[in-house]
Order: sequence, then C-alpha cells, then structure tokens
Amino acid sequence: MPEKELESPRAVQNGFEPKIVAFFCNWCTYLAADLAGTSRIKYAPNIRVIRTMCSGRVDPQFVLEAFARGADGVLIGGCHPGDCHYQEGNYKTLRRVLGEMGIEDERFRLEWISASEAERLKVAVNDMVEKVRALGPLRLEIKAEHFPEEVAA
Amino acid sequence: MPETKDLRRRITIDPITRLEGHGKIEVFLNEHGSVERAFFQVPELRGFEKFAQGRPAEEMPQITSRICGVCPTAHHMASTKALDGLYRVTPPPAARKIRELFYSAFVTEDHALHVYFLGGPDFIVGPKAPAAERNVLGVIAKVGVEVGQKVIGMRRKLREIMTAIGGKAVHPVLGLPGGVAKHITPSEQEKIKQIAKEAVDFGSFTLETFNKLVLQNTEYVDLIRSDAFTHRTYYMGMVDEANLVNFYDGPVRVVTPEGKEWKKFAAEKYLDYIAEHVEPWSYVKFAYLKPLGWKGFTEGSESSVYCVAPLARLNTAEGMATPLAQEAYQQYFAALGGKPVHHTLANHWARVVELLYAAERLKELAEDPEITDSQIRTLPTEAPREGVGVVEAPRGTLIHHYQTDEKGIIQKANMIVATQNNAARIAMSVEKAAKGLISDGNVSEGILNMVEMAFRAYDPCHGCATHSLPGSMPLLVRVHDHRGDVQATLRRDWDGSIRRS
Amino acid sequence: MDARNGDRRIGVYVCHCGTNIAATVDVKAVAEYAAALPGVVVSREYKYMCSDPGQELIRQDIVEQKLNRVVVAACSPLLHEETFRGAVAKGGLNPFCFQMVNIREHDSWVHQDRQRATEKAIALVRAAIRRVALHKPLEKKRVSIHPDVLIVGGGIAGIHAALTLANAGKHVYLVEREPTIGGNMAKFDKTFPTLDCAACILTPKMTAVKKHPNITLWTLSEVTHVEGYVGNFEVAVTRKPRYINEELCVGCLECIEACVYKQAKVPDEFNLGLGKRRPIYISFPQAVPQIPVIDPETCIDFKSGRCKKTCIEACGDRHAVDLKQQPKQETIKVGAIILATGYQTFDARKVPDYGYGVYPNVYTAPEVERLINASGPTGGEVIMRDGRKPQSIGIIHCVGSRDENTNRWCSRVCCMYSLKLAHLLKERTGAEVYNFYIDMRAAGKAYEEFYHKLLEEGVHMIRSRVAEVTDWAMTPEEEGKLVMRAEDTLISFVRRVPVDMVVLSVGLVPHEDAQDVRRLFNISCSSEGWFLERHPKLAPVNTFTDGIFIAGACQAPKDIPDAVGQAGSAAAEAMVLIDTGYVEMEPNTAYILEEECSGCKTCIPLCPYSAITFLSDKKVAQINEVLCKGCGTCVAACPSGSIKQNLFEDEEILEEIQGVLANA
Amino acid sequence: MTEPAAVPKNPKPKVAFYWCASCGGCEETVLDLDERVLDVVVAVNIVFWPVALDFKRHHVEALPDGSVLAAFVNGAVRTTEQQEMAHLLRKKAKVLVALGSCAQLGGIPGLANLSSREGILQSSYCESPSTVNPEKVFPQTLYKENGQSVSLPGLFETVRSLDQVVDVDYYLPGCPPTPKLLWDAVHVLLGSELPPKGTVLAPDRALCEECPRKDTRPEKLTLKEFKRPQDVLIDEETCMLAQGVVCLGPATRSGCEALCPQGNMPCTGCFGPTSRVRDYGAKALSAISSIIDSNDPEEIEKIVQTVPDPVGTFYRYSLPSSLLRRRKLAPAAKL
Repeated sequence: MPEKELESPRAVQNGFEPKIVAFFCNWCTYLAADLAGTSRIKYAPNIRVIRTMCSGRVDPQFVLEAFARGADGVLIGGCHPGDCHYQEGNYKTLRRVLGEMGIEDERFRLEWISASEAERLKVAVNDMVEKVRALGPLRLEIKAEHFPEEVAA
Repeated sequence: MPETKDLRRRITIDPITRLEGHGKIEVFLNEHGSVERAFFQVPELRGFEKFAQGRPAEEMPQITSRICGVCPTAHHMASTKALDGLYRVTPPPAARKIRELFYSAFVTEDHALHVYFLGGPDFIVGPKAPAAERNVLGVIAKVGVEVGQKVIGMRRKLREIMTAIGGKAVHPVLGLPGGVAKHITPSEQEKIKQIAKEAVDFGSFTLETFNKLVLQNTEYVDLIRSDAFTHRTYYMGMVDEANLVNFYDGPVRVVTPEGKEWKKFAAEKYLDYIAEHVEPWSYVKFAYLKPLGWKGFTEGSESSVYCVAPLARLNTAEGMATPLAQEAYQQYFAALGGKPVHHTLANHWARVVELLYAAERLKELAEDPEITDSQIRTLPTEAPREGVGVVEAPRGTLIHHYQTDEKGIIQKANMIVATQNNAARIAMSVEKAAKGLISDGNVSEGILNMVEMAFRAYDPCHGCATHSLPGSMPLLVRVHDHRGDVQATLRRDWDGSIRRS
Repeated sequence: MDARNGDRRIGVYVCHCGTNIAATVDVKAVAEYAAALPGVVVSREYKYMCSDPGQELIRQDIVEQKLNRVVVAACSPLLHEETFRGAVAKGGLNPFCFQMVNIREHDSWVHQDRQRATEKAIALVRAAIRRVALHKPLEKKRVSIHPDVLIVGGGIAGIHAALTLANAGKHVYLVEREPTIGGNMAKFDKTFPTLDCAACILTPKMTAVKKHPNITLWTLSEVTHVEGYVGNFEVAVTRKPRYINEELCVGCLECIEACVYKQAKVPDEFNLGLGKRRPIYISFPQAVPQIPVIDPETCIDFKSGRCKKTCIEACGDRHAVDLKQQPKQETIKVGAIILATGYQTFDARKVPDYGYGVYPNVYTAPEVERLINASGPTGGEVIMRDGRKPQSIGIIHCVGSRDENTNRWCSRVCCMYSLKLAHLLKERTGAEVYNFYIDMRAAGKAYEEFYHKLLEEGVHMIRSRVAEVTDWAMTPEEEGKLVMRAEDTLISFVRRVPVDMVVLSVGLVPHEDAQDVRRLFNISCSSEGWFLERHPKLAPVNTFTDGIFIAGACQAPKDIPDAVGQAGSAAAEAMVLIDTGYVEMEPNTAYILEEECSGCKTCIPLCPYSAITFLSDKKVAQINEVLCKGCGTCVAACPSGSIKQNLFEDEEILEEIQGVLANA
Repeated sequence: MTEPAAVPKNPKPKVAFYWCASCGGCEETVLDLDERVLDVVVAVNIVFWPVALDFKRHHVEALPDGSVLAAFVNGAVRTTEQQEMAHLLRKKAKVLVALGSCAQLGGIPGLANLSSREGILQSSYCESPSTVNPEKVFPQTLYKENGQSVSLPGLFETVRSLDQVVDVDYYLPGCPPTPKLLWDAVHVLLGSELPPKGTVLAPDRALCEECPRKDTRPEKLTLKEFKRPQDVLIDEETCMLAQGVVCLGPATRSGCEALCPQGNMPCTGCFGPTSRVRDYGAKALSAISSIIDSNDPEEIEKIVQTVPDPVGTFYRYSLPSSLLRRRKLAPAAKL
C-alpha cells in the first residue's frame, strides 16, 4: 500500500497526535466549520470531518467502525436539539456501551454547534483533542496475528 | 515387543467424550507395564461465573442454560429457582406445577435419550456384540423397527410439549422470578395429558425391555456387579419431605457409603457441605464434601468423594413418589443386594426407574385441573439480594447461586454443575478401569470398551448427545515409549473396526 | 485497498485556490499521494479549479482518460459542489460520480502547521477517493413550482417585496399580525438623511398593496403551520377576528365616534402607550386597511354583554360590525416564502443606570418618534410626561448596542436616527441638544453630510458612553433636572450635563419569538437570533431551506434603503424560482427496500417530515421521496438495515471512515 | 452406515462435524430432526464427529484436501486446539458451515470478551465461594509430575467467531438453529447449485416479519420507560415493545418463527443481524433507543438507564463478531 510509505513520521517524533473522526451535520456544524475557515479561526488539525445531511444519519455502526479502525475519538456535531433530529437516546446508550467496552467518555462526544458558532466549534475541537491526548492512544484493534501470543502460558 | 524392553509408556485416550470440550485420558505405565497413574482431563473453561457479572439476574435462566445444550432445562430451572430466592417470591401454585410438569417432560425425554441412544446399546445390544451394531440402529434391529420409531416418536412428542410450554426445547424461555412466562391453555392440557399417558406406557415398556434384555442375562448382571465398576463413596441427591426422589424441589440429602443419612440440608446451605478442589492438569473442578476435607481420589467413608445422578439419587432416597416407579425401585435394590448400590453401571437401571417416575409425575401434573390456571406470576416487591436454586439434573444435583445489587444486577455467581459432583468419581472410575484392565502393557479393545462404559455410565453433562450415533464410541490408544515417541496406535473406529498401526 | 476500485478510473484534482490553499497545504504532495492510490488514473494540482480552464481540465480528462469518477479537493462543497458537478456533467459523466473535498475552509484556513495540514488533506482526499469509487449515477428529480408567494410581515420590506412580485404578475399573500401594515416605518415622523416624511413615502405603497389585484392582504393574521418543500409549501394561516367585516366596511370610521366611550381610555399600542384610544379604534389615520378593529379585552360588550352597541347602530344597514366574528383558518399553497418579520427595539429597562421607567422624562427613541409625529398623541408637539416642554435634551447612543452586557452588535441605524431626532427636537423645541456617542457611524449615501449639517446646527456632540442618568442634584442649576454623568473621552474629563429630557437611542434586536418563527419555517438563526442567510455575501437573501427567503431587519439591523433593496432581491429570487417553473431536488433521499423491510415501524415516528407511511396491505413502510429531506435519520435507525440513502449509503460512509483512518 | 468407512460400497458425500466452545445445543438440533436423523445418516458418510466418533486430528489430516463435502462447525473459538481444528477442517472441506450463534457470532461464550482471561481464571479457581484453593493452583497448559507431563489446550485472551479464524462459506444462525433450518440447509448443500458464498441460510428480513404480534405494534410507538420482564405481566398477544419490554425482534434475522415471543418472552437476538448490518448490537441499540420519547437530555438519560445492561442486552450473542470484539484490555494485559 502506498499509504504506509507516505505516512509521515511526525506523529512518532512529536509524540501522540490523536486521530478524531468528526461527523458534522451539513446544515449546522459543517457550516460552523466553514465559517471558522472564512473567519480564519485556528484549531487543532486532528479532526477528520465526514459530512452527513443531519447528525441523525450517524448510525451507531459508524462510531464503532471509527473506533475499530483506529480513531482515538469520535465527535458528532449537530444542530441544537429540536432543530436537528439526532436521537440523543442513541448517543447516551452508545456511550454506556462504549464505557462497558473500556472506551472512556472523553473519546466520544456529541456537540450542538449551529452554523454561526465557529468559535464554539474551535473550543469543542481543541478541548476534545487535549482530553484525548491526555488519555493516550486507544489501540483497540486486535490483530489476528496476535492471537497465538495471547494463549495462556 | 521384546521381553527385556522397559515397558514404561504413556497411553493417550483422546477424546473419550466431551464436557465443555473433549474429555481426555492420559495413562502412564510403569516399567512393568502396569498403570502407575491415569489422568482424566477436561480441556476447556468458559467462565460463566465471570461473565454473569453485570448481567441482570432475570437473564440468568436464559444465559446459564447455554452452559449445556443437552440439559439446558436443568440450568434454566435451577437458575429460575435461584431468582425466586433472590427476589423472595413464591410462584403461584399453577406456576410451580407448570415448572415441574415442564421439568418432568424434560427428564423423561433426556433419560429416554440416554437409555436408548447412548448407554442403551451397551446392554440392549450387549457389550460383546460387534461394535458395528452397538448403536441406536442396533437397538432398533434388536427390539424392532416399530419400537425404534416409538422411541424417536416419544422423544419428539415430549419435545413438542416443552416447545409449547417453554418456547424452545433447547434453551427455553419459561422461567421468571415468581412464576412462568406463559400459562397452559385447556387445549394444550388435553394434548399434554395424551402424551403423558403414552409416556407412562413408554416408561413401563422400557422397564420391561430392560428386564428382558438385561436383567435376565446373568452376564450383564455380573458385569454390573464386577469390582472394576464399583466405588464405595458418599451419595447425594434431592428428596421430598418424605425422603422420596424429587427432581424439582426439596432438601439435598447425603448418605454415607453404608447408606446412612449423613446430612440433609436446604439448598441455601450448600456452601457448608460442598467445596471444590482444583488440579493443575484439568480445567474441571472436583467437588467434595466440605466437612470431610479433600482427601484425594479415594473411596470409603474417610474420603470426601461423593456421587450424584440416578445411582446416587436412588441410594439417597427411601423410595419413589409414584406407584409403578416405587415397584421398580424395590425390584432394583432387591436384585442388586440392597442399599446402597455402589456399582457405577447400575446407573443405567436406576435411570430407567427414574424415567418411569418422571413419566408418572408428568401424567399427575397434566391431569391436575389447576395446571391451566392463568394466575402464573407473583411480581417481585422486595429488593433482590441473594438466591440459591437447586434441581436434580438428569446427571445429578445442580446448584446455582447469585448475589446482586439492589437493582438486581449480578455481582457474583457460582454454579456447581452436576458433572462436577461426579468429576472425582469419574476420574477414579477411569483410573480403576485402566488399572484393572491394563497389565504388562497389553492394551486390547476390551480396555477401550470397559473404560468407555465406565465413563459413559455417568452420562456426563454434554453427555455426548449422539455418542453412539452411528457406531459405538470410537477410541484411540497411542502407545508411547518412555521417550514419548509413538510406538503403536490402536484404534477402534466409529464403525467398530479395529486397526493397529 | 479494495476490489471494488478495480473497474474505477478516478481523476483527482487538487486546487491551490491561488495561495489560499497552497500556502498551508502542500498541494503537490497531496496530488502525488493521490496518484499512487488504487483506481486513480489522473491526479493533478491546478491554480484555480473553479475557473473555466480548471473545469475544462476535468472535462477533457473525462473524455480522454475515460474517467468514471472524479474527486476535487478545493473549497467547501457548499460553495462549488454544483460548479464541479456541472463540469463533470459536461464531460458526459453523471454529476453524482463526483466527490468534493474541503481542504480550504476545513484545512488550509484553520491550520498553520504545513505538514499536518497536508497530512489532513491527504487523509480527506484518500477518504473521498475510496468513497467516490462506490458512488452510483443518480438523477435529480424535477418538481413543479406553485406560482404563488407568501410574504410574512407587512413592514416596508414586506410591502416592497409584495408590490414587486405583484407588479410582475405573481399572486402574493401578505400576512401581517398587527391590525395594519406599515410596520415600524409607519411610526416614524421623518426619515434620515433626506428628512422626507415617512408617511408621505410609505402610505402610497400601503394603499397600493390594498388595491393591488394580485395581493391578498391578511392583517391580524399569523402563520401557524408550514408543511411541504420548495415550490410546494402548504401553509396554515390563522386570521384573528377584527369584529368588523372587512368586505362590508367602507372605512367611514363613524362606529369609532359612536363608541359608548366618549373619550379614549385605553393606552394606545401604536403610540407606544403615550396616547389613548377607544376599544374600537384604528391604529393611525392612514392605516391599511382603513378598517377599525375592536379590542375584546376592553370592549364593554365582550366583558359584560351589556353595551348599547352604539357602534352597530352607527354602522346602520351596512352591518359591518360583527361582534360574533370567530378566528378563521386559511390554508394556502405557495411556491416560495419571503420572511420580512422585522425587528423589535431593545428594552431600555435592561440598562437601569439610564432610569427608563424610573424618571418619567427618560424616553426611548421610538417614543420620541411618536411624540414629534404630527399624527402622534400630541399632534407633533414635544410635551413631556410632566407636561413641560424640554429646554435641554440629552440623547444617548448605543443603548443595547455595542455593549458587552447587552448586545455586542452595532444596530447601524441609531447614529443616524439620533441625529435625525436631534435635528427634529431642536427644530420643534429650540432646546439644547446633547448627543452622547461612542463613535459616529455615518457610512451611507449622504449620511456623513447629514452629520456635518447637524454639527452646523449647533447640536452638541459628546464622545462618551454615559455612566448614569440621575435626578440627584449636586448644584443649584441641577435642581429638578436629569443629570447625565459621562466622561468626555476627547478631553478625558468627567462631565455632569443637566437636562430636562433624556432620549435613549435603543438598538435593534430580533423579535422575542424569532426562534419560534425560525422553527416554524425550518430555517437557521445566528447565535444572536437574526435569521441566517445562506451566504453572507453571495446569497444574502437565501436561507438554507430552499424556497424560503429573508428580507429586511429580520436578517440583521438595517435602515430603510437596505431593507427595501434586500426586499427587492428577495422578490427577484422568488421570481426566478417561480418562472423556472420547476426545481430539481437533491437526489439524496432515503428509500426502503420493500423486500427486506420487516414492517417493524421503528422508522415511522422518527421522520421529522412525516414522510414515512405504513402500507397496511404489504405490511411494510414506505418513504414519500418528495417529502423526504434526506436527513437520513431513518436510515441510521432502521434496525434491519433495510433503508438506504442515495449519496449517503452505509457503504459509502463506512468507506470514508476507513479512508480517513487508513494510516491510523 | 454400518460398514467400515475404509471400504465404502458406494461412496457417499463425506460430512464432518466439530464443536468448539459451545454447549451441545446444536447437536441437539441434529437429534431434533427426529425420524429424519436416520435419513441423514443414510444419505451421508460422517467421517468426523468427536462427540460420536474419534477420528483424531491425524485421521482428518490423512484425508485429501477438499475431500469432505461439508464440515459443520459449531461453537466459538476459545482454545488453541479449537483454532487448529478449524484450520484443518477448512483445508479438508469444500464447504465450511458455521453452525449456530457461537460459530457465527461468538455466542454466549463470547460474553467472556467482557473480561480478561486472567479475570475468568481468577473467578473460577479463586473467587468462587465454593472453591477451596489456598495455594492458588491454576490449570496449566503443560503440567509435569515426577517425569510425567500432561498438557491442556491454551485459552485465548479473546473469544472469536469461526470466520475470524478461518474462511467460512455458509452460516446457520440460531441458538440453536431450528431443525427446520438445519434440514433445509442439508438439502441445499446436497443440492446441485450452492448459494453465494457467505450466505446466511435463513430469511433476510427481521423477526417482526414473522412475529404473530406484529400487527399490535402502533405506528408511532415511543416510550418513557423500558420495563424488565419480572416487573410486568406480559400480555400474550401484544407486541413486546408496545408493552415496554425490550424486544430485539426488529433488529434480528427471522427464521425461528418467533419462538421466544410465542413463549411470551421477548426476542434476545440469537439469530443475529440481517445481511445488511455489520454490527448487530449497534442496530439493536438504535432499534431500542430511537423509540425513546423525550427531547430533554436528563429525561432521556433516565429512560436510557431503564435498560440495565446495554452490552449484555444488545451484544448477548454477538460480542466477538462486533466491530469492537471485546472489552479494551487494561494496558497491563495489552500485547
């Protein structure tokens, strides 16, 4: 895979840089991120934004997939409750499941950020990056080749 | 093999049968070629006790039934009773009866399975018969096709009852704290009555067949009585207030090798009487009588090894609660020289007696007018704390013990599975069989049969549902020299053919 | 990576956007990286992808390199997604076989570290490439447009938009919740900077509205429910009873005179409580419609039922007075909606230091507008609540504007109307007028000139934010006066200015029910509560909800010229929509796999647009694709994965997730 | 079936059975074919079935690769032995069938992934109240006693579903699968054309489809509280969810004919997800929590708390095959 070769060694040099997958609602948080751009508001480059039309589209499977594929954190950005229709019940239940699975609360966040709240976006992102950095890498994936080593001595 | 050769070897019999994985026997011969040590191993652990933690108590009847797919009903019921205790609720009369009816259908079916499909072939067809015939097909050949159909049909009908009442025959969903999930409709009752009648006839028929084919054959009786299959141990089983065999409820009674009552205790007190011992060479834990302390794999009243299941239950009780079974019970002890009976192979006969009892009990309950009452639940009102549930699984006393928080979430779970009670005695039987039969390093097919029979008589949990279908249980003996190299392999295949390589 | 990319020929285009992107992101590295990924046959970087040559590049490659998928990494898709879909289509490829990556707003503009910004760009591009490989060709659905337009709010903006559309032959419903249209402008006396009389320029437009055959005017009415989507809105309007039949009334106003209340007792809303009216009244002489309204709160007949009903007598055989009138529900279909709901003024009580509501002679600017208005409660004479004429007047700017404690925004109009009021007050009373300002903001045609005119008139300008208004006299000449304490920041000297009258130039704030209105029409608000435009520069009258436009001060504080200008362009936008005759719907709707749906009904209550119904015959759910807005909530919730969403299929999003994390 | 396998008169298709970490319930299903069992026995030549016959590993090794028509493997993979057997059978069988929830999804034994191997050994051999083990003796993979050594298979830290160990061709869902499904599967596999690889041999709709209670669920069902079965008298006709009882039917593949609801208890999801779902628990989770009736975060939290054990509820049978697969191990236990 070319992907490996092009992987920059920086993360290694400068210590741990959290990888955070962010699902942003097209009409609210995604716009807030655009506004942050046009306003040249600077924030941590650790988030990777995936656009959905509404945060309600964020299937719990997506969150799990992200963690399973190596994300250190997942951020969901939606409109304020009542506007957007993300099922907060899903979020809260999923949070409990993740807790049971040993994934700390700080790694999974739901933020209501409307189109005009670029500042709030910056604060949320930076805050999350710092908290996840403090937790360290998640490293969930159990690589198949590790199984033999797993056997009880 | 030259005379002068050092005969120190290892014999591996693997797998013999399966309890949570295959059972495995390692036999070590000394330089004279006689057995020095035999290990009976259980090579897997699941850890239900651990992952029960954090689960809601009410889910345990369904989760723990997955310990065993052959006797899920036993675990389901022990667990459900533990929940009654946990929430301190008493099921309404109808619910209690539905549970016992359900359970009786299960015991009838499960015993029938073993008598005809598993243990049966050894006797009905005969231990000396060509192995190729020693399977359910052989049984059918011997007793006739229509009988064969009858056996299979009977099992099917009993499983139908279980499905109707419990949702599923394997891993039922019947049990709730303080009752059962579903009531029995009058039309269902009629159906059950009908099947129950057939079951009783079937029980009597089975007893006759057994008498005819086994007991009137002195060879068999001698075999049952032979020393190779005899251990003088304590016996444990559940009894009702009249000390009669009961599968569903009652105190646990323990008798000494001499047959005297040693202790009689309520399930809640099991920790005072039962303890488990760990050996580094097996994943199974060996239960023993706690007050006596672990004395190793020994017999006699000094030993703390005890035995459960049909043989033990009959030894423990003073009779059966139903007429036909009571008759059979007396006949059984008369024929085997009084109580207690120490012969492992007598398990098969005892099982037939119990089959009859279970069928009769099923009939009684099916005919009980109250069984269709729709009042089947007592809703818990008290905060859960701790509960112990015990039943007699076909394979012996089964105990579930839960502690929860005030929300009813399991904090600690402990289970003593039927076969664990027998684990020590099984290990002894295996070693004794091996010691008695292997000398001068000669390993013959006989050994394999005998060891197999000794083992199978217990019908260990996961009693290898299809053990003998088709063919009798095949075995492998690898003969190693003292360097551990394979020197010879002796195999009896599923089709009974013997090969040496 | 993925077999599915096997038959894919992907073109990747990384935009420099001049230096906007290239300065922070190593676009060359990104393009090179992309070139090496499976399925990618072309990977280019270019100065301006959105330029004609940039788009031509894509078209050419599609033709020559037989591309079947395209990725463009540039600015926000909300800006140029359509542009590039167009370019892709020009190349003969389905426009949805395309994915846009936002490496400007979401990357180069918000990060400084070049290497990490580049890594981020690489991750996003990798994800887009993997995603686009799964894209399916899609068709936009055409929906015809209903030609009528609803305008909410009958202020100057609403009026102007209504007339513009009506003159262009469109039928307009103009809904106003007050008894008359005219809004705030109708309350003004003169307008800055030209000082022409508000009534003179407004009332002709108001009557034009009333007369116009293409305008249905509903006053005392409110929109209560909105359903549907662009081109096909269904709107419910509640018309409150006026108790005068509009069809029968000829506006002779005799009923008012005939009221058993010989003189007016009720505080008059239109005059902000400065004057009085009868229970049956007309807001102001030029009110449109010229039809009285009965206020059931104060009318004796409504309270006791024992009124002589002189109004009914007065009306005689016209029988226009109808005390039994009930609220009326109207349901209308419209293709477009213009919101021109305006603003309200800042509540001066929130700044207690200025003593509004405490000292009777502290007024707000709107009150003064009425006070000096010829048709106002005092007939245009400036008489204070204590009956005196002011000798000296202090005007405080920026009350409720540019203030950390209240509102941070500049209300834009206060400076100018303060000057206007200064001029008018001086003119009417000859009093000394002091303007306390923070900065003088006179940007606008002839505004600065107007400011200088005022300076010449000898109005005192004090650069200062007033600390407090008090009646605590410290010197004899302060006795019986209101003392304004303020630091003159030009001479940095604290002054105490005693005056008779204080005028608070209150700022503009969103209506307190703006949030409800916004939810009703499903549009967004800025955090301050102003309605949010789709783009601050390029789409100032559009909202994020297609077919709904905004005009006037509901979007942000603005003066009359701006409000009218914006109203015009909102009308134009609506016309474009209607004259096109149809709209193309984004194809990103959800659909249910009928063969797979188990009919569990989980999705039905979740749909915010009630687009899901249960087919009782087939026992499965079904989505109405025109009602579906593509939010995808049902897709995420469907427990058996039997609902899919075009452009946002599970597989596409999962591929994107894996893409951004491929190096994790 | 009664002649030696070595010299078959007319070669019948070879079939193998094996069980890994399972309860034997799947074997019971074979027996529950009842009279049809005999037909199966006649139709095929069973060459490996540890519960019934002992061809040891090396006998299977001796078989030519791909010479076995179908190998049915049930149970999750927990021990080195099970892993080795899975690989071996894969090699020998044309078609490998994961039989039952444990093989398909990890099953109930997969709940062990909520704790570490260490935790399980501790609770079994030390913490259990009935266990007397002062010297803290644990079973050893290799145990030596005066020159004699016996071995036990090693336990993996993580329980896995069969397809996480070897390539699986077909799946037969259920805990256990119903005899009907097994019977149909046998027919399919003996038949001429095989379904596409990876097919789950059961209907691909959710359980509500075949639930007798389906019509009693209101179109707009929202809940303020979930009830635990012991706290409510469950009506025998009405939709479980409509009664506030957590039922996973909407997320669970059909094929069992709604046995549990017919036993008046809710579906717990043993048939796993439909072919369109990657993570069963995630979907079960949205099936349940998206009917919560509130917009107030605190109230929602309260309602959510009325599901006492989300992981155990939504992942009861599928933890190993879930996207996360196991509880994150404490760094100490990490590799």
